[in-house]
Amino acid sequence: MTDPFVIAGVELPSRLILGTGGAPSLHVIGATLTASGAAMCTVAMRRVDAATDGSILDVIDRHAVRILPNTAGCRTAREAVQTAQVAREALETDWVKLEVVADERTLLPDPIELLDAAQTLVAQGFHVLPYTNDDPVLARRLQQAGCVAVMPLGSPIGTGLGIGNPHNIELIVSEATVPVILDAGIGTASDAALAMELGCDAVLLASAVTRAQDPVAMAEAMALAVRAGRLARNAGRIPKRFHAQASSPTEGMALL
Amino acid sequence: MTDPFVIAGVELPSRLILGTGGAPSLHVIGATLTASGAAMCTVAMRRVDAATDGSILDVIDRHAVRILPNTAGCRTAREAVQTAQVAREALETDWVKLEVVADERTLLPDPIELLDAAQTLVAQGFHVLPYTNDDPVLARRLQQAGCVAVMPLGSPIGTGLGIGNPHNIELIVSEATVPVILDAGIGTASDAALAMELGCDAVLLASAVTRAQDPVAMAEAMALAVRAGRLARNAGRIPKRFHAQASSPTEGMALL
Amino acid sequence: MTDPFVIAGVELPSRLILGTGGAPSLHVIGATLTASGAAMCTVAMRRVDAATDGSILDVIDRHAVRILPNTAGCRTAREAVQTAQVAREALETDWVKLEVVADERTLLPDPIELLDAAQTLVAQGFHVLPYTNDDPVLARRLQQAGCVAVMPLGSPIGTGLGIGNPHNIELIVSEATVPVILDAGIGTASDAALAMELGCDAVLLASAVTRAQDPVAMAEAMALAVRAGRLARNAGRIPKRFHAQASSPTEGMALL
Amino acid sequence: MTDPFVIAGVELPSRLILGTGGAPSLHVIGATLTASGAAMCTVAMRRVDAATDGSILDVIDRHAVRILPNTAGCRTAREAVQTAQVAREALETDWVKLEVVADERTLLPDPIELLDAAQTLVAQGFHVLPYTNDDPVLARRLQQAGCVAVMPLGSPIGTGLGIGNPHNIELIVSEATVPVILDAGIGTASDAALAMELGCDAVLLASAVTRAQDPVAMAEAMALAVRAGRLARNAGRIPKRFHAQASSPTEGMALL
Amino acid sequence: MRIELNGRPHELLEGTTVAGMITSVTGSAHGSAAVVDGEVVPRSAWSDVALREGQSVELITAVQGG
Amino acid sequence: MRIELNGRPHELLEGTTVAGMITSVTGSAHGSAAVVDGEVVPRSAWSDVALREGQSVELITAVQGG
Amino acid sequence: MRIELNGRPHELLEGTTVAGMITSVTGSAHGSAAVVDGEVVPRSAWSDVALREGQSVELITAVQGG
Amino acid sequence: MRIELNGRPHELLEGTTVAGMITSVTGSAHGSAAVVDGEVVPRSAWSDVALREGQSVELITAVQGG
Repeated sequence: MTDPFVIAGVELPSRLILGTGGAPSLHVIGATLTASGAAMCTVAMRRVDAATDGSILDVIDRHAVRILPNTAGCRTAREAVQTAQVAREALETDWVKLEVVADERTLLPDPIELLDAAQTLVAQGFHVLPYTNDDPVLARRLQQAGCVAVMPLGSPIGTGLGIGNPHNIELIVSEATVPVILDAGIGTASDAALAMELGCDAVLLASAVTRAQDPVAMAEAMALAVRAGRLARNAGRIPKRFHAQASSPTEGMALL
Repeated sequence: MTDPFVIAGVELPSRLILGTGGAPSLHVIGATLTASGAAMCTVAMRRVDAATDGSILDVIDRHAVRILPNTAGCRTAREAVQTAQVAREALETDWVKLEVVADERTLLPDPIELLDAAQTLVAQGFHVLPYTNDDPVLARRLQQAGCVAVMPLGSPIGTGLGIGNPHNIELIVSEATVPVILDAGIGTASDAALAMELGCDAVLLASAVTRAQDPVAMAEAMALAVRAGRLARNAGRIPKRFHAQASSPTEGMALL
Repeated sequence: MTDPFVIAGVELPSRLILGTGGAPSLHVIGATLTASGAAMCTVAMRRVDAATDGSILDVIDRHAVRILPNTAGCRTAREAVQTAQVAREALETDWVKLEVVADERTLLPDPIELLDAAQTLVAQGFHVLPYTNDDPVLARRLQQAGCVAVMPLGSPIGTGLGIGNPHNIELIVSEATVPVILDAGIGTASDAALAMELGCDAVLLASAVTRAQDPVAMAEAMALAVRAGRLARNAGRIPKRFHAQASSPTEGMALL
Repeated sequence: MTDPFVIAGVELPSRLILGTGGAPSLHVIGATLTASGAAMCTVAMRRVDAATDGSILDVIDRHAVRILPNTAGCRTAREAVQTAQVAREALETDWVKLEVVADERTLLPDPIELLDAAQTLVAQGFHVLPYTNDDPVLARRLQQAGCVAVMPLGSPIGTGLGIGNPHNIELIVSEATVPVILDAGIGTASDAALAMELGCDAVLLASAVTRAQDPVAMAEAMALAVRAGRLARNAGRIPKRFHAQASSPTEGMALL
Repeated sequence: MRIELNGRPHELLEGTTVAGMITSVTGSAHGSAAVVDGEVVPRSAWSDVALREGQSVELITAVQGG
Repeated sequence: MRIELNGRPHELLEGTTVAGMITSVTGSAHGSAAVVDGEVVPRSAWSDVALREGQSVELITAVQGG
Repeated sequence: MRIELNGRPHELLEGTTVAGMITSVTGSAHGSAAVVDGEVVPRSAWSDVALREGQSVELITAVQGG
Repeated sequence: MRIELNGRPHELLEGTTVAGMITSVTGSAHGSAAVVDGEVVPRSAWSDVALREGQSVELITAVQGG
């Protein structure tokens, strides 16, 4: 069965997108990219620092993974728009993971600033992938604004709390006209599988891999989990039943 | 990393065990065995029926999968012991999945009869893998009786309700001296991954695959999920946090 | 212990607020108001209909319950503002439950229109109690706009799904500067108790009572549950533990 | 509506049973008995200790609460039977809360010893209320043995984890022929309400009250929660729905 | 004089005020309010505002809801 | 000679052993086993045990299950 | 006469009955009971059963618990 | 000529273009971009825009994140 994953007309080779933040070294990032077979990875935009050894860009180039700059750290639409513009010039891509967060403690998106930034960036020709909360209405508004995907959170960034509200994710999926990418909150493989089973098209995660005790093993786990969840979604799971149903035949019992 | 799965001194090539009940045809069983790479599969013992076309045994032989007869349908220790003896003579194996259920509606194990049968069969030289409830005390008793694995349920057979009480599974795992195999209740891939993340050594499932709309795709999903969950368990997941933790650096922000 | 519940300087005699929609008759509403001891009840604003027998207003008057008009049915800030203005003239109260929903299927609030309407109404001197989603950022924004309470949902209106995301409710409570009222989604008494245990100051519910098989009994159940949850919150519950802790002494055992 | 709670032909005035272990003083026990209006309270049987000031028995006498001795601390059927016999002579009651636990770490009941002890005690004329796990089959066996109630756990004693497996409690309730009393694991009021909503006839709890920061307030909370849950169960809750259902009328909207 | 009241034609005497219209339709000065040609009329102005031929009036009250 | 096989009458030649019966019914010595009058017959004894008139035999094999 | 009471030596007058021992130790005939050499003594027999030198007695009462 | 680069004083030759500055600081024309006095300079204009004394420049690149 072919089951291509396409964003904005571009087919991506995997339904797993890796964030690169939190990893202990560039070497580990490279190894997790290999182990995960990730389609794309995110980077943040920061001041050039002469003291830094090596560049994440070299690692990404070597692994032939698509780059997705984010606007992490931005609190207003204005900052986020300008960060996206800088990223476009620096990295020569008009794809952007749009983040506009409201505070340090929750890192939750500010719905008003986020929608405003999305509208502005779409008008400037960007392909916008917004990191949003799990509100189906905001997800719809972002799609109406022309975003090429919506990326609702499972739970706040870095918490590892998994998918706090599966019902909302199902509502978003049920009416989505662009890919839905579960972004943030994934803690372990079963969370990623569940995201796919709820109907998400892909999963984006960073801390779950980069901060695991063994990031490379967890990267492989996530790759398998995303595939497992996607296959299970498409395979049509059995319904939940209150009472049991035998899996061995009830006829043909011997008289013992 | 080598991570062998061993029961009673026998290394099995996969941590997934398939039940074969509920499949629409022998052909589908064969295809799910291939897709899942299962280590072992269960069969029930029933009267020879001349009207039957083909045999599950031929399918199992062709796939070189280890066979695990069960005592499904038995309500008493006596019936279960005799069924195990018949299976040993018929299939030339002394491994048995011991099932002694209490009623049709729940198919839950009867703890008294189960322990009694386990003790008898161990004394007769069987390698006993009991299907048990999720009671840590009964699991301990079964281990003390000499069972070579314990197979607690996630939820009742065929319900697809997943793992109803993860706390009990964790308690069983925390003190187990033999492999713990999650048996019954799995509905979808994330359930199987979760079982492994809780520390189970393997997963046994039937209906989730055989009764899925696309059994072969679901078989593959389960194989991936079990591997994902095992890797994630060993990789050391991130702790759960109440508040967020940034995955992008907070230093080096440009003044925009 | 005194534990007054105050909104906008007004002390209310109960932490339960009833919606009156969905009840089979005005008589039942009266009986549920009595049984629940509700502090306040909501009404919707609709065209005068000469064919209607009796008025909800008479019932509310008789029970000496504070009235809280809502803007149910409004889809835009403009409609909601005008509905609030009409309600103020009709009912001579400047309190309003502000609802601006995005669609019929989910009845979820539209965050953009909601915040816009709240800002306008606060500027016009209203005491605004907005029905909002469970996004902590939007709740904060509404407080900054001058709302006298925030009313996050547990789950969508009328679903009875309870509190879908307790983590979000806890985040909202943890930084709230005005009362937090859990509004929508309550299905049964334990949901209401849980809302209070999470730190909400009150609960607003309609369908759970008005559409129960026995609305009056459920009204009493909810009143008790809200009190139970509030007391439990203040009483300081025991922490959750992974292992058991005996409640009978381990010393002084007889030798039997 | 009358809704009497009857065990073994004795009508009890409340559906809440308190354990007295873990309380900081006899004075607090007295106050929690008053605040909870408990029908009955449990005591453990231990060696007479001359150094002890005051007696739990005086407190219980003063509050005119029925006494229920337990067999806490017993590990075998033999010990439990003898403890029950001692309690009968000491307290002049043939009611006994039968506990036979398997280990200190989980305090979970040993199913084999428990059933054995129950059978023996019933034969000796006791009214046996067994503390059991949440296995529907063991609950059935205990009823068949003649127990006058079954008391499944929500989760292990003192953990405050609430009801780990509501499905099992529902299965037990659905076929019970004697009262079902949720015993152990309750942490807060909503847990107690949920137990009643699942169909339990009563709740037994100790640590949740005695070890709360304010035991007396928690005792009152539990009393309210048990009543709330019972009323809600009988009132017939609304069904859970995936989509929203408006509680305000959709007709009669003004044109604004 | 004819106005549109809640979407239907409605006859009024010339010079009827908002106060008069509300009382005549609902029997009370309490519990309802009017929107005339899209403007909410403040209660304090009800006696001063006369309705005019052809105006569109929404007369609104509280019903069960919420 | 008539026995009861899996609950139904079944004709056998006098002196038929368990091994013979199994092979004749299933076509193979593998994959099935017999319980004769409530006793499981060990595979090692199949060729030695002759069936007798009126015995009740359960002939059991593996089927999909579990 | 010396018995062992709850694991410790305890002096009693010759001929002390279970009833006497319980009353003397606890001050009451209510709320406690005794196990003598592993046997629970029924309340109805307390006045008839005399304790003997060297017996092991568990004297048990209700405490907070459960 | 002195500009402010990422918040610190930085010396440049007169007439240095954005392209020149980026290459001299980072060693590459790829992977970074500049904001000059609050305006993002398009890559296509880098060679045309000369920096001037006192300008404030943010030089930005990709780092691990997100």
